[in-house]
Amino acid sequence: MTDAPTSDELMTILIARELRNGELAVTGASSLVPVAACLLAQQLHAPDLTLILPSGVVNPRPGRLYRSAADGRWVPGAEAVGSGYDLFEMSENGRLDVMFYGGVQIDRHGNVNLTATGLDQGPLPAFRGPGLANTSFAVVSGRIILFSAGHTPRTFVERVDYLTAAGHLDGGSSRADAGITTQGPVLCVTPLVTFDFDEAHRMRVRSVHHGVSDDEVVARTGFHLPTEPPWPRTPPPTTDELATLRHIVDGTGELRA
Amino acid sequence: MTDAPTSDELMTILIARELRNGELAVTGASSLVPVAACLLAQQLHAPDLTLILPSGVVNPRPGRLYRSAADGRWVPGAEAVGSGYDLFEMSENGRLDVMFYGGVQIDRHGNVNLTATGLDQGPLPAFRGPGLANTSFAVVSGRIILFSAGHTPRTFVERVDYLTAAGHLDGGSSRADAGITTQGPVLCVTPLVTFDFDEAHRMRVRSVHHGVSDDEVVARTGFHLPTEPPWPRTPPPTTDELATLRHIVDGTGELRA
Amino acid sequence: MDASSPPPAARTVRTSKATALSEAVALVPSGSFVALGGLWFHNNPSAAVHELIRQGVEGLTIVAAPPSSYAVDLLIGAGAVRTAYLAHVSFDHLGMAPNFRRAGESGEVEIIDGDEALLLGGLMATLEALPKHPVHSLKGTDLLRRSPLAGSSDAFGGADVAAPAAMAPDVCLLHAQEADIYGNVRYEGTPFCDPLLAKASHKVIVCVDRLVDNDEIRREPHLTVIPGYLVDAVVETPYGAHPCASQGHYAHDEERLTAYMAAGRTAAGWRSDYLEPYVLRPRTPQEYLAAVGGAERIERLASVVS
Amino acid sequence: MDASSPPPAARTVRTSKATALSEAVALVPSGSFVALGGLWFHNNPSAAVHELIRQGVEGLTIVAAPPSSYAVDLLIGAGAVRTAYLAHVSFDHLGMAPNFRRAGESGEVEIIDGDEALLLGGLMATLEALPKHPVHSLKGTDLLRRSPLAGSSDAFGGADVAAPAAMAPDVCLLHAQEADIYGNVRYEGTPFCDPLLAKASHKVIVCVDRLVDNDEIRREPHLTVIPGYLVDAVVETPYGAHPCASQGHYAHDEERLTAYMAAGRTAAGWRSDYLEPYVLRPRTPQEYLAAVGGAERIERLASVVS
Repeated sequence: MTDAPTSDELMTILIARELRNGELAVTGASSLVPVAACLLAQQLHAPDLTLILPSGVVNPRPGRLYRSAADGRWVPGAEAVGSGYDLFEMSENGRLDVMFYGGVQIDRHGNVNLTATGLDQGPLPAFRGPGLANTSFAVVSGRIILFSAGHTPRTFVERVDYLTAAGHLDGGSSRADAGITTQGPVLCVTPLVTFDFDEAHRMRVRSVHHGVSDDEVVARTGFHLPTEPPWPRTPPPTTDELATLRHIVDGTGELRA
Repeated sequence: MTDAPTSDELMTILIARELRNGELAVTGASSLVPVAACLLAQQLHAPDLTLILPSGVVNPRPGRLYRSAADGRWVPGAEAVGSGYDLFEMSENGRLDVMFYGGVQIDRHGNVNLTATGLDQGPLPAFRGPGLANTSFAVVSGRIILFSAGHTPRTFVERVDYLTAAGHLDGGSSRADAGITTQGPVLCVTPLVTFDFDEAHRMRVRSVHHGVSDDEVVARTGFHLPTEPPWPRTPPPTTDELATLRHIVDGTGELRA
Repeated sequence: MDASSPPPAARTVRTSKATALSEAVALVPSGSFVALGGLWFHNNPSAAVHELIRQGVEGLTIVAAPPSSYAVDLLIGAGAVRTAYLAHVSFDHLGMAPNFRRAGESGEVEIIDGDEALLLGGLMATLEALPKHPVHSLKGTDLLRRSPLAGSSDAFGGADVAAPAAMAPDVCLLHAQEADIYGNVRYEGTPFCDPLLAKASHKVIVCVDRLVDNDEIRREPHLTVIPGYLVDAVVETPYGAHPCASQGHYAHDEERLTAYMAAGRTAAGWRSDYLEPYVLRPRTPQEYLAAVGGAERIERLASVVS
Repeated sequence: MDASSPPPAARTVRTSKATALSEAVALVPSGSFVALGGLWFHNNPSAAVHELIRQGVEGLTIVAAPPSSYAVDLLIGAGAVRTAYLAHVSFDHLGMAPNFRRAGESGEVEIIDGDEALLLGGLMATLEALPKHPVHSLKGTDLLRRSPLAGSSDAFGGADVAAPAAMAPDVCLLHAQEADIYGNVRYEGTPFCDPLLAKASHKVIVCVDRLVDNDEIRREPHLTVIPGYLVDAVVETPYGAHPCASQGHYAHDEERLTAYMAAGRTAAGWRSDYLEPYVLRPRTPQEYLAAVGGAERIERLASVVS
């Protein structure tokens, strides 16, 4: 028996399963998990997936992971290095199929806040977040996969204090009504569950991970979940998925640290 | 005694004299003469002049001239190769100090036509010219140096049939009145003369080259010249200028072909 | 599972974009809007254009890099072009483009004059998903007054600011020196506007003198000018730019280009002395190569052409 | 003259832009609008920022690459910044930027939130000589509603199209790996937005780990990312990005960055445990280097830092 997957390994594998062959995927800050997921998907079922790092590096193949998605060591052995103008046009033209976002807050409609909390109490925030470099990608990318290493009522909130990246806004047709033609968030992976969205664009539990109780999910989610437990169980990582991840993608065990 | 300068050599040397140290100069199509002039000026008095070829190649140093300013052989040994977006921004932002234009027609106010003639007689032109890739550079570049290998009444006309590149428009303050803040044409070099512009922005003879009579200039110019002969003589190439051109810039004698 | 078991191999094979010339060109049906790369007679997608003409494609709308040449003139001469967005067409120091000039004087082709800023502005509008892109630099010119490309101009800073509408060609045809089978493309000369044309187009076909291994591309990632995700088909066409130049591989063929222009003095002469023997009669790039004197002759060009 | 006489030598010597750090930084008086290159903790102009702080520069307006980090946080912590146009400031996987966070919560610094598209749009407006540049991609976000950068939005396609005003910094501070004395700059990692920042700024100062010969630059013209005509001063600063990374030369110093963030838990702690010992006390980059453990330790980083 090998070691059980860590939370990061599990999330990596679950995100990898959602990526399709031929897609163009871009990652942002603090993105070890989605970067690893793209590299894993390339090994498993999506060899034609293109990964662009937030630094503009295309299809890196370093033989290991680096924790900063902007690390210069992703460059040697990559296929191309994009320019600042490439970056601008990608922020506008909708060429991207998949974008990944984490958040200080993620709300029940998949909106993301990385800017500030507590702005309702005055001009100064209670908490100042780092901000989001690529807000626009949430509007123009084909679809969004959300992820969060934390799953608490403070992270998963009813409504974000500041709407940094557009999810489904107020739910229903409000995203389309705002003139946004892309799909928006389709999935959110946490250490506890995989969320997806119902037809009213409300975040709902798609499956609960091994070792997590339905009650724990309810207790640690800060908004009302639209469906009732019991929820399906997440199909666990296969030995093949885990072996590929550990041997080919993450030889130095960054996802196990 | 060495051979007398050819017409192309003479024009090259005369243009080189007008270039200042530290300037950023860009050339267009069919630009053997201005390219050679920039390279010569770098050798003589303007080592800090930057030459950008129309292909985006920066500061080539091929050890000889190539007749096409876009020739790929200007690339090896150059200092940089610009991108398409570089090109666009340079067409807009006024970074360029000097631009060079030849023309199918050049008029008494230094306007250039490379598009078509005879458009007053109907929708189709009597003569269709090649067009001008970088029209906008005439508006945004610091100043313009005109050159023409031909000096005939058909080239030097009262008014261009199509205003492809903006010179001094209708003369006087009309260029500034059109919202153009750059200097416009300051000089025009031909095999017969060097023209400059008077305070009303009319093209006038600054000097007549060796072996050319004042009468010939009048006869071969299609517009009224604002000053009367006798005109000053063009200071001939110095032995140093000619030797530098032939030995360092144009070792294969392209300007003598 | 046993963590010490050998690593599994990749499950699926990455898809090659290497395509035969005739198949690639089938992506360009009659009536398409085609972008042509290169500049003057450097990096022209000549082999692809020869094949297009052989396949009888017609009714094209074209746009080319601001200074264009052989590929544009050839398509116009062959009667394949209905509308052309162009800034400059010539053979640079060798002279005028004969078919372009004739078509402009006869009105057979709708020539829409732009300039660098208008053409690139229209392409950039597509890249930036804007209906049009502001361009302020045409003040005082007849282009601003006469070119349909200048567009409605009041939108962004006044009546003397142009606003070319977004231009999105159906297919882009490029010639470059090297690519891998996944479409990662490198240039030895200047890429010029090829990346912009590629990004603005729905499909991209790149002809290269030489396919290289993906590992070779990965050894110098900074040299990749067009990344594979932009490319739909890669065609290995040795000498595929001829009679134009492909930097590092062969110079332009001044003798053939001069002969082209001489033949072009009349439309009939150009058809009988150029189009027939060099484009229509050879059925493949190999036969074209033989018709112009063979690879050995072309290889010598870099040293003999001034 | 005799045509066979030896060729004359060049008359004048080309001007070197190699400059001492203290002189280069004198181009940045208090109150300047400064652009800071790099991304996260890669290619930060750390040595230049250390020197700015030592010289007591203050009242700066700053803009940085969309994801910024050390250089921005350091300037803010030192009290040198009045206004900041920023998209994202963090230490990436290491965590939050302590001084930026504190300044945002206290209001000491005017932080104007943008995002990549707004910041780059503003820079591109300058490059294209436009009063503002249309950006359509912020629909539905609070940035469009709240950011002063989003600008008046009716000019180009409706109320949900932003139009950031042209942004033209006085001076741009960059760190790259190599340059020649004429300012031709090369990157081994990703240049990211450095070229855009440079082109939009009135003056450009580039710190490099290593000066190389002009002949070396000319051997690989395709690798030149910033051509010399854009650059005003080149400063050779070995390890000049430290504690940030300079690809091919040294990795980021995770130990020092972690210590920075630990010290940053309080403003007073950060001043006594970081600003004093590592920025204010060392009088030169050499003394800074000694304070952080010397070149030998930094050289080892590429292999030991995960």
